[in-house]
Amino acid sequence: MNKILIANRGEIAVRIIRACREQGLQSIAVYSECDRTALHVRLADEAYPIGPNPAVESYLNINRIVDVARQAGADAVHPGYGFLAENDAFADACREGGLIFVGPSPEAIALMGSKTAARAVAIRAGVPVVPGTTEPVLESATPEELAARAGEIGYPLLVKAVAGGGGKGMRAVDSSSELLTAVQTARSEAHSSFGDSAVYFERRLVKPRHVEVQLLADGYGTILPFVERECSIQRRHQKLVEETPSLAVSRTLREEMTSAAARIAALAGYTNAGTIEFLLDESTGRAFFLEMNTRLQVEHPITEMVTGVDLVAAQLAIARGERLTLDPHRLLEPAGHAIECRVYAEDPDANFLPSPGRITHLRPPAGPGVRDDSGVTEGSEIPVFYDSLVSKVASWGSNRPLAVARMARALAEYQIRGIKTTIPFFLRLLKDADFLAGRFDTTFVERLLGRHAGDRPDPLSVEARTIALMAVALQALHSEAPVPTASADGWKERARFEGLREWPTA
Amino acid sequence: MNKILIANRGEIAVRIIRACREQGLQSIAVYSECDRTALHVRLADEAYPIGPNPAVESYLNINRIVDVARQAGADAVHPGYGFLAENDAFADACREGGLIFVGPSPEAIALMGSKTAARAVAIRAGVPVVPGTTEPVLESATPEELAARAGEIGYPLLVKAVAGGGGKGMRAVDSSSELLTAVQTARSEAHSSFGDSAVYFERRLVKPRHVEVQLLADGYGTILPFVERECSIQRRHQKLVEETPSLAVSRTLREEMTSAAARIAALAGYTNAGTIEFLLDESTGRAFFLEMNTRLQVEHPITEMVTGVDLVAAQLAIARGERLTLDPHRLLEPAGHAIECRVYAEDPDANFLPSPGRITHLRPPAGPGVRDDSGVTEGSEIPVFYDSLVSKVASWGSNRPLAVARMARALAEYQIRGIKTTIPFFLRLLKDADFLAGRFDTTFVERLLGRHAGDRPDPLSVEARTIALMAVALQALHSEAPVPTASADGWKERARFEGLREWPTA
Amino acid sequence: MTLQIEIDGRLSRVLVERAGSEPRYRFTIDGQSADVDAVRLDRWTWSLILPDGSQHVVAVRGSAMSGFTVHLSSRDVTAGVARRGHRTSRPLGGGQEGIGSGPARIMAPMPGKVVRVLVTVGQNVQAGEGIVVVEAMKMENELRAPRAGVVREIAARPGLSVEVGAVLAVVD
Amino acid sequence: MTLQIEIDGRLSRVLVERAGSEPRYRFTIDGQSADVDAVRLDRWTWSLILPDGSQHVVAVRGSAMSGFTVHLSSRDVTAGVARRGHRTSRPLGGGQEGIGSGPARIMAPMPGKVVRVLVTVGQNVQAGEGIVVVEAMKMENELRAPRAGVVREIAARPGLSVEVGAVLAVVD
Repeated sequence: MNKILIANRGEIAVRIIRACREQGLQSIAVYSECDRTALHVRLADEAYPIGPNPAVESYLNINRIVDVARQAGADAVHPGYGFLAENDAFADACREGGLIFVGPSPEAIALMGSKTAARAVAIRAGVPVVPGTTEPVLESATPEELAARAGEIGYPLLVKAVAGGGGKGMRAVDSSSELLTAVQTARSEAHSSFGDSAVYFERRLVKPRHVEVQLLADGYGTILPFVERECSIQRRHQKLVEETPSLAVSRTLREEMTSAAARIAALAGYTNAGTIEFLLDESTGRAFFLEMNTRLQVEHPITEMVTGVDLVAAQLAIARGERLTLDPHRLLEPAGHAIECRVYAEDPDANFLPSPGRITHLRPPAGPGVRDDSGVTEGSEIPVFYDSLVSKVASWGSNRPLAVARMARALAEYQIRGIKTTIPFFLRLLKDADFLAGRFDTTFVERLLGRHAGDRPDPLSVEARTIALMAVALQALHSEAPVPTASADGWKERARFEGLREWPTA
Repeated sequence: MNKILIANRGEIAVRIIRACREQGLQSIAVYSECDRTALHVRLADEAYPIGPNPAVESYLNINRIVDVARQAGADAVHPGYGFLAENDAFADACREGGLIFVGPSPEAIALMGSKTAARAVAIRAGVPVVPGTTEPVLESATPEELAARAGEIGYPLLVKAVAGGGGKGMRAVDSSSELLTAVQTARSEAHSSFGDSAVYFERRLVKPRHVEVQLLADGYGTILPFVERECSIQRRHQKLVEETPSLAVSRTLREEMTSAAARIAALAGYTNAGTIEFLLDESTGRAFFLEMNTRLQVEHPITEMVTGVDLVAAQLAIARGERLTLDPHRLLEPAGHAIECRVYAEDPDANFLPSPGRITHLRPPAGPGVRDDSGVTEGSEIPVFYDSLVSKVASWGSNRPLAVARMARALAEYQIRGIKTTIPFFLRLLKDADFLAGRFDTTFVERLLGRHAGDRPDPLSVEARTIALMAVALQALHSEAPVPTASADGWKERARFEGLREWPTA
Repeated sequence: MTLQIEIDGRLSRVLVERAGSEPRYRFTIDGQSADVDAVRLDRWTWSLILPDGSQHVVAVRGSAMSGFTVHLSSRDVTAGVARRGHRTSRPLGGGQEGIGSGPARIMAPMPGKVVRVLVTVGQNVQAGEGIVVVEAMKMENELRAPRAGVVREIAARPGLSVEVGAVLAVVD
Repeated sequence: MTLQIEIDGRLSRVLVERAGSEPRYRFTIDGQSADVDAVRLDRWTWSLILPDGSQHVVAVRGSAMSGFTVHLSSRDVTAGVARRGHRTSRPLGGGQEGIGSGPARIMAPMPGKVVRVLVTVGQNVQAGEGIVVVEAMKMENELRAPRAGVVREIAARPGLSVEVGAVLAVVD
C-alpha cells in the first residue's frame, strides 16, 4: 500500500493527508471546481478534478472517483466521513476496482448503515435499543398511514434517515400536526446528503445524554473499544462540543457500554474504525443503542489525545492487513481530559444560519495542549455546497476544568474574519454554570439558546463601548484620508499600510 | 496572586501569557519600542512600554520593570528565560518591591548562576564535574597569565561566561593562538547578554552528548526530577533540536542522573523550575555535571508532551506557595517520544547568519501531535536587537520514528516567508541516517554541515527545475501586465488578485 | 475631527486628536478625555492601550457610508457614524425586516438554493408558519412568516439559486 | 510569450501560452510541451498541477529586472529572466563578492552593529582572517577576509549600525 486516494475535502481530507505523509504514503486529493485551491489540494502529492460543485456530481460520484483512483495508480481509498464514507456501493466499487477501501466491508456498511438493520443486530447482541419502527417507512405511505405508524411509537418522536448520520435527514416531531412536513424535509435532506430518501421513526427519549464508544477492529478478530466520548452538546442533532471521558459514565457503565459495543461489532463482522452511539437515560442509568457510524468520526481527535492512539494511522494499518497490538486496558483508561469544539461557518447570533464566504483573516489557536484540525487557510472560500465545518479545536488538560480553561483560552485567541462562526457561542457556553458542572443532555443547547434568546445582544460594558467608539473613530479618520499609523518606525508602518491599500490616495 | 508581569518578549512571553489566561490570572506585557505590535503585547491583558530597543535599555532594565510591575498592581513577575531570568539582582529587586518572583530565590540564582560556584555545589553533592578552573579568570589577567591558566586545563578547552547560558558568551579554543580572541569575544558577548563579562575555562570533552534533567522543587522540600532531555543537536553551543527520552540513557543512567540532579537542587536550596545539564561521555557511560539553568528552559514543551505536566502552570503554583502533588514515578516514565525543532531567523545556507526582517506570509504547522510555540504572526518584524528564535515546533509520537516522521510532516507544512529560517536545515537533518539511528553527539551538526559544505546547492531534480521554470514564467507573465488568474470563478479570482496588488494597472 | 457615533441605539460625541508624539491620540467621548496609544495592525485592525494599561485588539469593518461593524472580544457591534453636521449612517441591520406594520418581506439570509415553497399566493399564514425552504451547506433552513397575514407575492421557485438578501416572498 | 530563464547556471527557453479553457497553460520548455493547470493563490504563489497529476505550491518573489527567487519545497533557487531579444537579468547573488581577482569588499550580510574592528588600514591579512565583528540578534559574527591581501579601506567603526550590504572594509 503506497498511494492513497482521499475521497473527501475539508479538514478531514487534510487530516488523512497528514497521516499519509507521516506513514510514508503518497496522497491523492480530489476536488470539485470550487475546491481547486482548497487546503487539502495544496497539501496533497497529487490532485485530480472530479466534477462540478454540487456534491452529487463530484464528491458523491462513485464512478468518477474510482476511475481517478485507478488511473492515478492508487492502492487504496480513504473515504473520510460524510459523502461516500457509509455508502456500501462505493466500498463495493472500490473492491471491484482492485482498491483497498480504508473502512469496513461493503456488507458491514450495508448492515450497520441501515439504521433499522443495525437495531436488529444490537437486539441480537443483547443490547437495549430505543423503541421505534423496525422497518423503514414506505415511500408510498399515505398521510394516514404515516400518522398510524407514528401513533404506535408515540410522540415525541424522531423521523430519521435510514442511511443517515450527523443529524442530516433527521427531524424531531412533537405532535401529529408536524409529522408530514418533517417526513418530507427529512426525506429530501436524506436524499441530497446520502442519495437515499428512506426514513424511519424512533421514540424520542426525554433529555438523554448522547454517549458513544469508538472502536478499532482488525481482520483477525481483535476488537478494541475505547473510553467513551460525551457528545450531548448538540443542536438540531448536529454535534457542537464533544469531550472524553463523560462525567455521566461510571466505571461500571463504561465496562457495560464498551463490551456492548464490542459484541455488536463482532456480530456485524466489523473491521476498521467505527463508533457505536448510545443514548444514556441518566434517571435510570440505562444506555440504549442508537446507531453505528461505520467510519472515522469527526470527533476522533479527543480520543487520540487521551489515549495516544493515532486512529487514522490505525485505520491505514488495519487496511494494510496488520494486526492490532494495542494494550486494551490503556484504551479504557484516559490520560487526562480532552474537549473538542466544532467551528462551523454559522452565525450563532442568527439562529446558526450558514455563513459561507471568504476568510479574509485567519490566526488559528496554538500553544500547549491545543490542536486545531482545519480545512482552511487565509483567503479560503467556504462554499455553499458542502457542510459548514471550518475547523475543530481540541484541547487537553490533566483534568476537565483545565481542559475547559485551555479551550476558552484557545478560542479567545482564534481570529477568523470574513465569515461568522460558532466561536462566540462556545465562549458563552464555556462560562455556563451547568456546562461547567457537567449538568447537561442533548436538549441543553436549545434550552441555553432559549434562555438567552431574549437578552441578546449582551449590553456592552462601559469599557467595551469606549473601545468600540475609539476604534470606529480611528477607522473613520483613516479611511477618509489614509495616513500612516503612528509608531517608532514611522516609515515602515507607512510602507506596510500602503501595501495593504487597494487604491492609492489622490 | 492575581496579576503577573511577564518580563520578557517573543514566544516565551506568549507561552506564559497563555498559562496565565488558563489559570485565571491577569497578564501584563512589557515592550521595547519596536515590540509595540508584537504578539505578546497583543495577547496580554495590559501592556506597558519599558524603553528603547537595545535590551540593556528595556528588557534588561531592572528598575524600570520593577516600577512598571508595582504601578500596574502586579503581584508577581515571571522572567521567562534569557534577559533577567538568571539575574539574582532582579529576583532580589522583585522581592524588595513586594513582588513574587516566579523562580528560585536570589540566593539560589546567585549560587547556581555562577558556573564556578555551581561546580563546587555539584562536587559537594558527589556528582562528577568536567575539569576546569574553579574560579573565574581575572579581568586584569595578562595574555601570559591567561595562557598559563589555559595550559593547566589543557586544550581543547572552552571559554565560558560565568553568568552564561544558551551558548552565549562561550567560545571553543583548540590551541593557544586562538585563546585571546576567544576570551575577548566571550567577554564582550557575555557583557551584552548578561551584563557580566566574567569568564572561566573548562576542558572540552571529546564528542560528548548533552543531556539534561528538568526538575521542579516546591517550598516544602519536595524535589521532583523528570525524564531526561537529549540536547546534543546544537551548533556553536546553540541548541537546535531536542528530544525526550534520550536514546543514550539507560534506565540505570536515568536513575543516576535524576537522583544527582535532585541532590544538587537540595544542596542549593533550590525552588521552582530548573534544569541540570550534564555532558555524557558515551565511551565510559559517565555523566558530568555541566551547569544548572535556574529558570524555565526553552525546550520545556517536549517534557510537557511526554509527562502531561504543564511546567509553567507548575511554576505559578509553586510561586503561589502550593505543594507539588505529582506522582514522582510518572515523571520518569515518558509516554511516547517528543522532539522539538527551534525555528530561528537564520540562514542555514549561509553559515546560519541572522536573517531579521518582516514575515510577509505565515502558515504555521498544525494537526495531530504537533505543537507550535510561536512569538510571531503574519506581518511581524523580527528585530535585530534580540535573539533570533521565531517559534518552536514540537512533535509527539508513540515512538521516536513516528515523532520524527511527524516533525518532518509539520516542518514541510510550515510556510514562513520574508525571512530565512532553519527549517530547511531540519528537513535535511531529519533524513540523515545517523540522526535517524540516534548516533550523534554535540559535534554532530558541525560535522554534518562540513560534510555537505562542498555539495551545496543540492542539484535540482528534473521535475523541480521544470516547476521552477514554469513558476518563474507565470510570474514574469503576470507581473508585466497583471491579469486575473484562471479559475472557475474568474471574477472572484480577479477581485482577490486586485485586492492584493499595490497599484492598479494603467 | 468630531464624530457622532451611534452604538446600541445610543449616540456619543467623539472628538479625536493627535496628542503629543505618535502613536498617541486624545479622545474626548461625551466630554471625558483620555490619551490612548493606538497603532494600526492592518487595514482593519487597531491595537489600543488605554491610560489604565489595558490592551485591546479591535477590528473594524465597513465605512462611514455603510456603517461599521466592530469585532470586540465579547461580541460584534454595529456602529453608525456622522461627522458634525452630517446625517448618521444607518447601522448595518440583519437580513430580515422587523415585526412592525407594513408588508413583511421574507429574504434569503444566506446564499443558497430554494428547495421547496410551502405556500401559495393568496394563502393565509400564521406567524411562524413555514414559507420557503432554502438549502445551504447541506442544511435545509425553513424561513418562516414573521407575522400573520396573506401571502402577496412569491419570488422563490424550487431549484432557484439565491443570493443573500434576495426577496423570496411577501406577506401582508 | 517566450522567455529565456537561467537557473543554476543553465539557460532554458520557455514558451508559455493559454491552452484551452482556464486555468490551463501550455508550457514548451526546451522543446518539450506540457499542459498545466496553474492557479495563482496570492501575489507570489502558484499552485501547479502537472499532467502526471502531481501538485506543487511554489512561491516566486522578485521581478524580471532584479531576478526571481523561487521557493521550492526542497530549496530556494534564483532565476534570471529575459524576453526574447533582451538581456538576461542577473540572478540575485549573495551578499559577499567572489573569491576571484580584484578588490574584495567585506559587506554586512545582515543588519547589525559593529562590535570590533580587528585590523588596521595597510595591514596584511591571510584568507580567513577576522576583519570585523558585527553583532545581530545577540550573536557576534566575525566577518573574515575571503582571500589574502592588504586592508585598503575600513568603513566600519565600533558602535556603527549597518544595513545589509554595507561595505565594511576592502582587502586588495
